[in-house]
Order: sequence, then C-alpha cells, then structure tokens
Amino acid sequence: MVNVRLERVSKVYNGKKVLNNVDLEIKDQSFTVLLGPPGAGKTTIFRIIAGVEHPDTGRIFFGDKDVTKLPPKERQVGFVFQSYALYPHMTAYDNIASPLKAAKMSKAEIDERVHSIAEKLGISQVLNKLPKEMSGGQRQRVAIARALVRDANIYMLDEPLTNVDYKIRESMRIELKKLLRERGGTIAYATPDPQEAMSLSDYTAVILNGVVEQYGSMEEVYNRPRNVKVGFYFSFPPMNQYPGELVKVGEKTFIDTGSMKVEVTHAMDVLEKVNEKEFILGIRPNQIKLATEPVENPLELELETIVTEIIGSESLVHLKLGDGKMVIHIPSIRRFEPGERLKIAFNQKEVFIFSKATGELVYAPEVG
Amino acid sequence: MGSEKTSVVKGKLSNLLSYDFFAVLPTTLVFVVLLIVPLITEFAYAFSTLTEPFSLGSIIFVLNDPLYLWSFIRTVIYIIIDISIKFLVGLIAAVALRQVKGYKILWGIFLLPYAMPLVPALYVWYCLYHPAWGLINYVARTTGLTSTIINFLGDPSIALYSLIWAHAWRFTPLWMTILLAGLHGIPEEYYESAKIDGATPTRTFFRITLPLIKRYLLLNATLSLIWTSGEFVSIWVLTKGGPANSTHVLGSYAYWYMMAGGNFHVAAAALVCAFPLLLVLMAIFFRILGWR
Amino acid sequence: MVEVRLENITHIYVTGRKTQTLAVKDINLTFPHASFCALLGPSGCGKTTLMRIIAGLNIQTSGHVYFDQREVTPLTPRERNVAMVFQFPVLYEMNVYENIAFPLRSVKVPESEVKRKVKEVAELVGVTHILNVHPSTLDMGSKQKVVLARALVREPNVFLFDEPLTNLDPLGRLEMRSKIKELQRNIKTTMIYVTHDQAEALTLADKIAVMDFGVVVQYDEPTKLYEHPKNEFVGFFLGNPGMNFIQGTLEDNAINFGEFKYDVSDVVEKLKEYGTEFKIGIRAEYVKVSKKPFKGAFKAKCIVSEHLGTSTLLDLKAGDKEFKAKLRITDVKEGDEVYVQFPKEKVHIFNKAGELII
Amino acid sequence: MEIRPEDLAKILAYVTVIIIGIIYLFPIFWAFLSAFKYEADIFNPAALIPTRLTLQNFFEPYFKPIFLQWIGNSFIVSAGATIIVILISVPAGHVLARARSKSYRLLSHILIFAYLFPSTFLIVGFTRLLGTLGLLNSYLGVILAYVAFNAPYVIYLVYSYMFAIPVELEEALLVDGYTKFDILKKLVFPLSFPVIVTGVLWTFMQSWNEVLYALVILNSPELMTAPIGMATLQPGESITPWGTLWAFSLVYSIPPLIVFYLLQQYYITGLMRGAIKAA
Repeated sequence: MVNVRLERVSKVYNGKKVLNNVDLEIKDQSFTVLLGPPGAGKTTIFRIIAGVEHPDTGRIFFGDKDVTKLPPKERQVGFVFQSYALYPHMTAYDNIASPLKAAKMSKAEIDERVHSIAEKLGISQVLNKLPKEMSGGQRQRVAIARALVRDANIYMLDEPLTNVDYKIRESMRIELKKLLRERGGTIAYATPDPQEAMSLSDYTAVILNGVVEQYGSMEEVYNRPRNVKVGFYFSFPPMNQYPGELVKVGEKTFIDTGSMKVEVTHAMDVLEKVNEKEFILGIRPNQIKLATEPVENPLELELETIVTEIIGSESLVHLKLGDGKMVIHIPSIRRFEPGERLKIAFNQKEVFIFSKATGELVYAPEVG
Repeated sequence: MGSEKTSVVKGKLSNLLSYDFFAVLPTTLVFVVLLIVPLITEFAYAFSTLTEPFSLGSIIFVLNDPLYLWSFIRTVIYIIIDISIKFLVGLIAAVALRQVKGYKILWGIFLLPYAMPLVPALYVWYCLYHPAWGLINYVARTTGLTSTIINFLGDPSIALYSLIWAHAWRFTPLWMTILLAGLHGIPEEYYESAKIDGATPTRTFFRITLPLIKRYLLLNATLSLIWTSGEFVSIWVLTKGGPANSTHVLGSYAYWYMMAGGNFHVAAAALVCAFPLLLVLMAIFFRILGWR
Repeated sequence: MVEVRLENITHIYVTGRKTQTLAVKDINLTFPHASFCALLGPSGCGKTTLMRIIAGLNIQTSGHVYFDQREVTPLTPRERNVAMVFQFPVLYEMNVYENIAFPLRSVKVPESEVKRKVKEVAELVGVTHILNVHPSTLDMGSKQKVVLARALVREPNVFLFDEPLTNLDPLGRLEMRSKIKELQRNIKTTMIYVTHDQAEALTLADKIAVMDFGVVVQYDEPTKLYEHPKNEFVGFFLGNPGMNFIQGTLEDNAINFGEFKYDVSDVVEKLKEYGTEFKIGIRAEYVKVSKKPFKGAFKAKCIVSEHLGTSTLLDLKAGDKEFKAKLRITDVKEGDEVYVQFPKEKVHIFNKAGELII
Repeated sequence: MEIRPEDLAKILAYVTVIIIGIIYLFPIFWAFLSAFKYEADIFNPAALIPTRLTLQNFFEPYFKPIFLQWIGNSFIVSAGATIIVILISVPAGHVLARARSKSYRLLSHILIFAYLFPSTFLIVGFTRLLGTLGLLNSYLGVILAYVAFNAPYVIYLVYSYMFAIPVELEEALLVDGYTKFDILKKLVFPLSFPVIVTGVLWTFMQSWNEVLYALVILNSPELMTAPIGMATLQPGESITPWGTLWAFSLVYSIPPLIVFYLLQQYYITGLMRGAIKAA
C-alpha cells in the first residue's frame, strides 16, 4: 500500500489538452473521489496511473518509486473500467481469477481467493456463467471482484455506478461503500455525480477540463468551494449563480443582480478587503424554500414556473428570473405547471459570494 | 466518454522488438514479395519484347491488334451485363423471398449454385446449351418455341452472352445474399414508421428502403465490376475464346499469348494496358466508400 | 382530437409453433380527449404492446379499441391517423423538409398545402433553421425534433411516444421534455407516453397507468399514485427510495413489529377481516426522527447515514425491522441511537399480499 | 373481389420464388443426376428422369484413380493456403485496427487496394517470379499465389471485426499482468472466431475453385488440381465420357457442399460481413 502521486502530468489528445499540468496525491489507505463532468480527464488520470496510457509530460510516483515508464504488468493496480471490460468468452470465475493466474498463483490459492471475494459480493451463484448470461448488476460486481481480488497498490473504480439503473444505484452505492471500506487499501473512485462524492469520499478532488480545481476533505470542498466552477459543479442540483454589483443603501450594502437585490452587510468585513465592485452570488437550490416555510432574514421573490422536473421523490422547479432562471429543490413531489407563479424565499446570510474578476471564493456561509 | 484514448495497446512501429512489429512483418513480406515484385516484373515484361529489354514494341503490338481491342470491349460488356443480371435477378429474388414464410431455409438452398465449385457449375450450362442433346433446345423444340436449333456456344453472335449468363447464374445467389443482408440490416422501426406515415409498399421501397442501402449496393456493384474484369474461367471452360475468337476477353487473350504463343511480353502488355480500366473502377469504389 | 378507449384488451404473442407469451391481460383504460397520459412500468410489463395495439401495428387477440365512439380495430395505422415517435429518431434518407412532408405526400396533399403546413409545424417545433439540411448531420435532440414535426404535420388523432428521450443527453432531455409539454398544451391533442423512467412519467403526465406483468395495477394522477399506492409494487416503484414496507402481526389493537408497535385501534375492526398479518407502508421523507425521545416514538439504531447535499438518507433498524428515513439537515451518524415515530396521516396499511386496505 | 395490395404482393412473391427455384436448382439436380446415368441416357434429353440408374461411372474404368489424386492436390493446396492466411492475417488485422500512427493507417488502405485488385492481372508477373524462384510446377508455388490473393481480404475481415472488440478488454489484460503477446492468444483468436471461420471458408473456397494460376503453374498431370484435371476430360475433341465427368464433378463438389451446409450460418453472416458494410 503506498501513496500515489502525479507531478505536473499533462496529456494532449487530438490537439485537446486532456490533462493540464495535474498535481494530485492520493493518500495511502484513503478513499479519494475524483469528481468531474464526463471528459474532464478523470479516466485519463486513472489510465495513466494504471500504465495503459503514457503522459506527454510529468511523472507518476508509487511512494517514492518513479513508475512513469513501467508497463501495467509491473504496477500492480486494480482497475474497474466504466464499461466493466469483462472478457466475454470467459466465465465469471476465470474473469476474476485472471490477475491471479497472471501472477502465477497456485490453483488452490486462486480458488480460495475467488470464492471468498465472490461470497462478499454475493455473486457466488454466477461464477460459472458467461458475462452475457448475467444481469448488469452482477456484471458490475464481477468487474469489481476482478480488481479487488488481488493485493494492489491502488484500487481504481471508474464511474462504476453510471450505467446502473438509478433506482438500484442507491443500494448499490451503500453496499459498495461498505465493501470498499472493508477491503481497505488506497481507493480512488471517479464519478460525475456530486451526491456520490458527498456520500463516499474522505477526500475529494474536483477536476474540470483537465485541471484539478480543488483537493481537500469532502466537507471542506463542499462548504468552501475555491471558485465559481467548483461551487457550481460540486452541488446537487447545480448551484444557481448570478453576477451582480455592490450597492450601498444607507449603512446596508446589497449586491444587485438586476433581477434581485441581496443584502450582504453581514459579509462586509470580508468584501472590503477585496475592494472589488463586481461579484457573483451563489445559492444552492436546496437553500431556497417556498415562502410558506420559515426562513431567517429572508429575501422573498415571486417568479413564474418554466417547468417542474421530478427526480425520484424530489422536485426541481425551474423558475424564470430576469432573462436567466433560478432552480429550487423541493424534497417531495410537487408539480407546478408552466406559467404558474410561485413565492420563494432564501436566507441572505446563506449566500456564497465569489469575485467576478477572478471567480475565487470571497465569502462562504457558516455551515448551518 | 469524450476524450479518445491513446492506449499503449496501440503500438508504434519504432520499438522493433514489439508485438506489433512481429504481427505485421509476415503480411508485409507477403505483400511486398508476392504482390509488389510481380507487379514490377509485369511492367518490365510489358515494356520489353523478346529481343530488346526496353521497348514499346509489345505495347504497340497489343494496341494495334484488333483482337485485343475487341477483347477489351468484350470485357467491358461482360462486366456490365453480368452485374445487371446479378443485381436485377438478385433484387427480385430477395424482395420475393422476404415475403415468403421460412425464407431463411429457402435462402440457404438457393445458395447451392454458389456453394458448388465453379467449373462443374459452368459444365452444367455446357450440357444445357448443347445444340444436339442440350435440354434448352429440346424443350424449345418440343414446345415449338423455335424451329431452328440455337447454337448457344457455337454462334459467334450470341456465344459471349451465353457465357455471361452462365457466369451470372452462378454468382446471382451471392447477390441475393448481399441484398437480403442489406434489407435485413434496416431496423423494423423504419417499416413501421412508413406504415404509420401511410406509405404504400412500393413507395416505401423506393423512397425509404432503397436510399438507405444505396451506398451499400453501389459499393458491392463496383466491387463486382472490378473482380469480374479479370474473368477467365468461363471462357476457358465453355468456348476457349471461340467460335472464331468471338468470345476472347482480357484474361483469355493474355493467357493464350502466354501459354500457346509463349510470348510473355505481349501477355504482360495486354494486362498492363487494361490497368487504366481497373484504376478508374477502383477510384469509383473509393469515392463511394468515402461517402457520408 | 380523440378520446382513446381500450375495452378488455388481451394480447398473446405467438412465436414459433408452440411458444405463446401473454403480453397484456384484460386491459380497460380510457385516455380522455387532449390528455397527456403515461404508461409506466418495468421492461416487459406490456406497455409497448399496448401502445402498438393502439397504433394498429399489432392487432389485439381480443378486446376493442375505440377512437371516440368509432371501433378502429379493422383500420390500418394510416386509417387510424396516429403519430408515433420511436426510441431512436427514424429519419428517411432525404433532407429535413422532405422528411416532414413525407406523410402528406403519401396521401397526395397538394404541394402548396404541403409547403404551408411544413413551414407552420417547423416553426412550432423550432426546426425552421435546418429545413434543407440532411438529418445525418444533426445531433440526437434535433433529430427527435424533426420526427416530432413529421408526426405533427398530419394533425394526428393520437400522439404515441415510445421512450423517445432515452438516447438524449441530460440537457437535450430537459429541453425535449419542456418542448413536448408545451406542444401538448397549445395544440390540445391526446398523447400517450410509454416509459420505464418514473421521473419522466411524474414530470410530464396528467395521469399515469402503472403496469406490471401485462396488467394495469393503478391508473391515477401522479401525486395520488405517489401518496396512496394501491399495492406494494406501485409503492416501491415510484419515488426514490421506494416506500418502506414493514411486516407485522395484529395483536389486539396494534400491529406488533417486535421492538415497536403501531396503534390501529381506530381501524382494528376493519383489519380483522384481513387476518392477522399486515404490512405498513410509509415514505422515507415522512418518518419523524430525532436524537431526543418524544411522545409516541420508539428506539431505533442508525446503521447507515448518507449525506447527499439536499438531504441525508438514514438506514434505521429496530429489532429485525429495517427501514429508511430521509431528513433535511441532521447530524445523525452511523451507530447513533435515535427516536422514531410514524405520523398516522402518512401511514398506509396493506394486507399480507401487499394490497392497500387503508 | 377486390384484392388488397398486400395479398397481390404475396401471390406474386410465391410465383417468383418458384420460377427462380426452377432456374437455379433444377439444372444442378439434372447435372448431378447424370453421374448415375448410362452414356446413352445422357445424350437423350427426353429421358429427363431415366428409368435405369447405375453406379458404373464411379468405378474403373470410368472413374480413374488419378481423379482422387487431383482432388487430393486441390485439398493440399487449399488447406495449405488457408492455414498460412489465417496465421498471418489475424495478428496483422488486430494490429492494424489498433493502429495509431499514420504508417499503419496507410498500410490498411493499401490492403483494401490489394483486396480489390483482380489476381488475373498479375498472372504474368507472378509466374515469372515463381520461375526465378524455381517454384514453378510445385505445390508451394500455387499455395503462395493463393496466400497472396486471399490474405488481404482476411486481414480486412479481421481488421473491421476488431472494432467490435473494445480496446478496454486488451487494457484489462495488461492491467491483470499479461504482456501484449498474450493478448493475441487469450483474446484476439478466441473472440474473432466467427471471422476466422469466415476467413477459412473464403480462402478454402477460392483456392478450391481457382483455375488460372493452377493451370499456369502446374503442368505435370500428377500435380494438377481437380478443376484443371477435369478439363483434360474436355468435351469437344473426342467423345467425352460425360458420365465420368459428372461423377468426378460430384466427388469434387462434396467438400465445399459439406463445409457450406455445416457452417452455413457462419457462411451467410460471413458473406454479409464480407459484402463491405455501408457503416
């Protein structure tokens, strides 16, 4: 078990900078989540660590050993591909046993290890089946078993739950979390879903178009996003963001976004230090309540519904705000028809403030 | 996944000891030694004669030989009529078969002429065409269709076309399969959508089905034109170029000069002079391949 | 537009000589005029078969299909004047204008009329700017819009959608949803939408028919289905996570779940007719949880706590009974002891087979 | 009684199928039946279904032992070429499909070009090359010809089939601890089995039927392949023992017919795949 470190790794493919000077350390025995939209470079980082891809510049260290030039064979990593990459012509048993056979382990030991990991993942009954004879969930577990069955320096899972039907994704995630915690070792987990990052990780690295925007403990990154991009992405559903100008009225100060004025006097001591005029306000949809609910120092708005989107047992209402829109999250199924007017309110002290010039975080609300 | 991967599995020729080098070496050797070298040798022979190493003698001889000119023309006729028969009969058969229950079994049986070896298949038509005891003449006589005997392979005016029919007959089942595969490849939703949009069967066929497989058919048609231009066997088996040299094509012309005449130079010149025809057909093929 | 009525529709697929599969059994459904109804259910529940029967692509083994009062079973899809949008965009090898005009040309509509209608529909759907483009160059979202335009141009009696959004990316899906909703409102036509994705059905449909194994389990408005599921299947299928179902036995006037009881004194007479085994159903978000004890609460242990940003999902266990709770903001962690209460107005009681009683 | 368009189409379809059945199947039935006819009955077209059949054409003096030698030669040449083609084509097809650098992409286009090029047009060059290599009138000479003209197609088959196998599978093998040589054995050969069958069928059938190269390269009777030998029974000059010729043809047709009907669905899918896909 060992720290895995990437130093100034860059990779260009087809003229597009897929990785841009990435410095990232995945601490030993930690559960690190790489969060970022598809195509942000998460998979490329995993592929470079696994050695199936070489970086254009930069180096990779396992502990203090430089493995940049080593072929995958000598890196001893466990890798769960997003497409599972199960060998279609081999049974589940042979798929899982493949790394052990490559390491020339004894038949008895292979048998014992495969059956124990299969037991843990509840796939003992499909061991003699071919991938096409299994359900999606079973195939996914076989892929995970193949990665975890060996003692690897690092276990990498590339969006394992993305192609799982979202109804059973939640239970799969809980089960996966329990299993990976038990397995121990260094675990790296890539996902585009902020909720997965929140529920799984000790450490989170937010990666947007090839750049590690922020790395830290999950709470730290969620509650104090370093800039507008991280704030927008590491939030489910995505954070509402509105550029606005600082305006002084009497001894109160507001940020006027054209469609609303938000009081920010409480953040003045921080804002003055930055001596800028233009800011970006950030409000997460779940921080916005229907006016009927109690909200401290509220800002009330009445907006027109564009469309209500129901996801699981919750609703996302898209409201017209000036020429942009504001999305609010309601934790139950409430459908507002397009055109219907809605009174909403949010606590002006819970607003994130970013500098418009640099996009950096200026003020973050205390954790409620 | 957005970014295309540049996996190490995709080898580079640089590291000589790599798997990629050994995997590609044998085929490159075959390609260079058994295809490029013969091509160069053939040009060497074409641009020389029995006496002088560098001369246009053979080329000039061939271009002035009326028999060569006719062989060239007959080849062009051969490949065009051949593909037309294959395409039309194949199309009718494919469309008809799809309406019939159990068309999969019939399809297998209809492939028989293509499955059996080429030479016996041609001999079948030698017997059927035979003026004396051939079945076609016998049936024509007994049903009174024609009183005179049709000498399919003996009459210079129709010998070539009898040849082409025998050849096309043997390869039509292949074309039936190509067409069925094309029709088969179209998702069911297209036909259902057409039904809902109120298109009649014929309108559906010409406005929806054919355009969808047009590129695929043209590719295979051009491929057939190119391959059939090298036709030799049907001439060698059925007419040997006769009667009165009326059925010689490029392949047989070159063969006879090479074996009977013993003059490789003329044979080579005959083939090399036909390369332009090949290159034109191949250019058409690659253009269609490049289509959307 | 038309009201579609299905009268004891049964359909059996006969594949090969012997194998017969019952796709749909004795369905009675009415899709009111200009309504937007969804057929929702897991794959293989018969929803697509039902739609194909309405379209006329399949003729039902028995039963009747009525458009308003007219029996349409003998009519071909064209004669029924239905429009259908498939899972992947079915576009013919011709430019967008020709694609949209195709159905009109099939019935020999005069060219000037065709031109006007195509323009009008292209405007409605928002594809005017790509009328003379070949569809293969378009992205998935635009392709589906062209298909939508082609369906609209014939002013169909009924609009049928067969999971049209599955191949779209999330953004395209959101846009297409609002487009379909918008169209449905201003051209007032009956739409039937087949999907296995409950979120889509809940987002779009006025009424949803939840189907399972060829039978309509429940046909109602989304909130009614969500709040008062007719049985365990509907309760679990809708919502994420699905409704909690906890099994217990009736003892005098409370249902006993081992570590805790649920008082049913006010309905105990009614329950007696159904024997002694019952299941109670409650949505995760209605379970009251607090660290401090309160009136009527029972003790439970938190075995999993998942922080999801908008809420926290708790796996709670009391004795051998496990159930989920979803809270807005809480600091309950794994291993904590908590006090739980099921508010009476949010609890449903089901019989042993999972059929709703109260 | 107004016939709906669909029913008319159905009747027309059945009639067409029957006509095509007669044109395509009856001649073969009639020809192979002649293998069991007496000489006289063959020359009498009226005796469509002869009253008496015989097996004499399958035995001395009609059926000469050299016939079996010819079929043997065909088998050696065809099987030899097929094995070599498969062994060199599968790895090449795999590597070319995974190619990244320009040189490989160029090579794949050249291969398609070689696949298109009709072999007839290289007959002079090829035989002169064999002459200088001293391989004329030898099995190897013919085998090399068949390898040269069939390998490009099989490489192209494997090349296009490789796109159905995701690169991740090969990467997974590397991550598991195997080398790239293992990929061929553990993944490429097992997974491209359908294409290999098609390649075998194609190469075997082409070699079994080939005439021009066998005719030009082989001239001593013991080495001749079946189709060339069959021509020495050429009708025309002398009165041909037609019964013998059809008996020989029947035996010569058995291997391809067996192979064809045994692996029929591979054959048909192979043809479908072989007929260059529009996609």
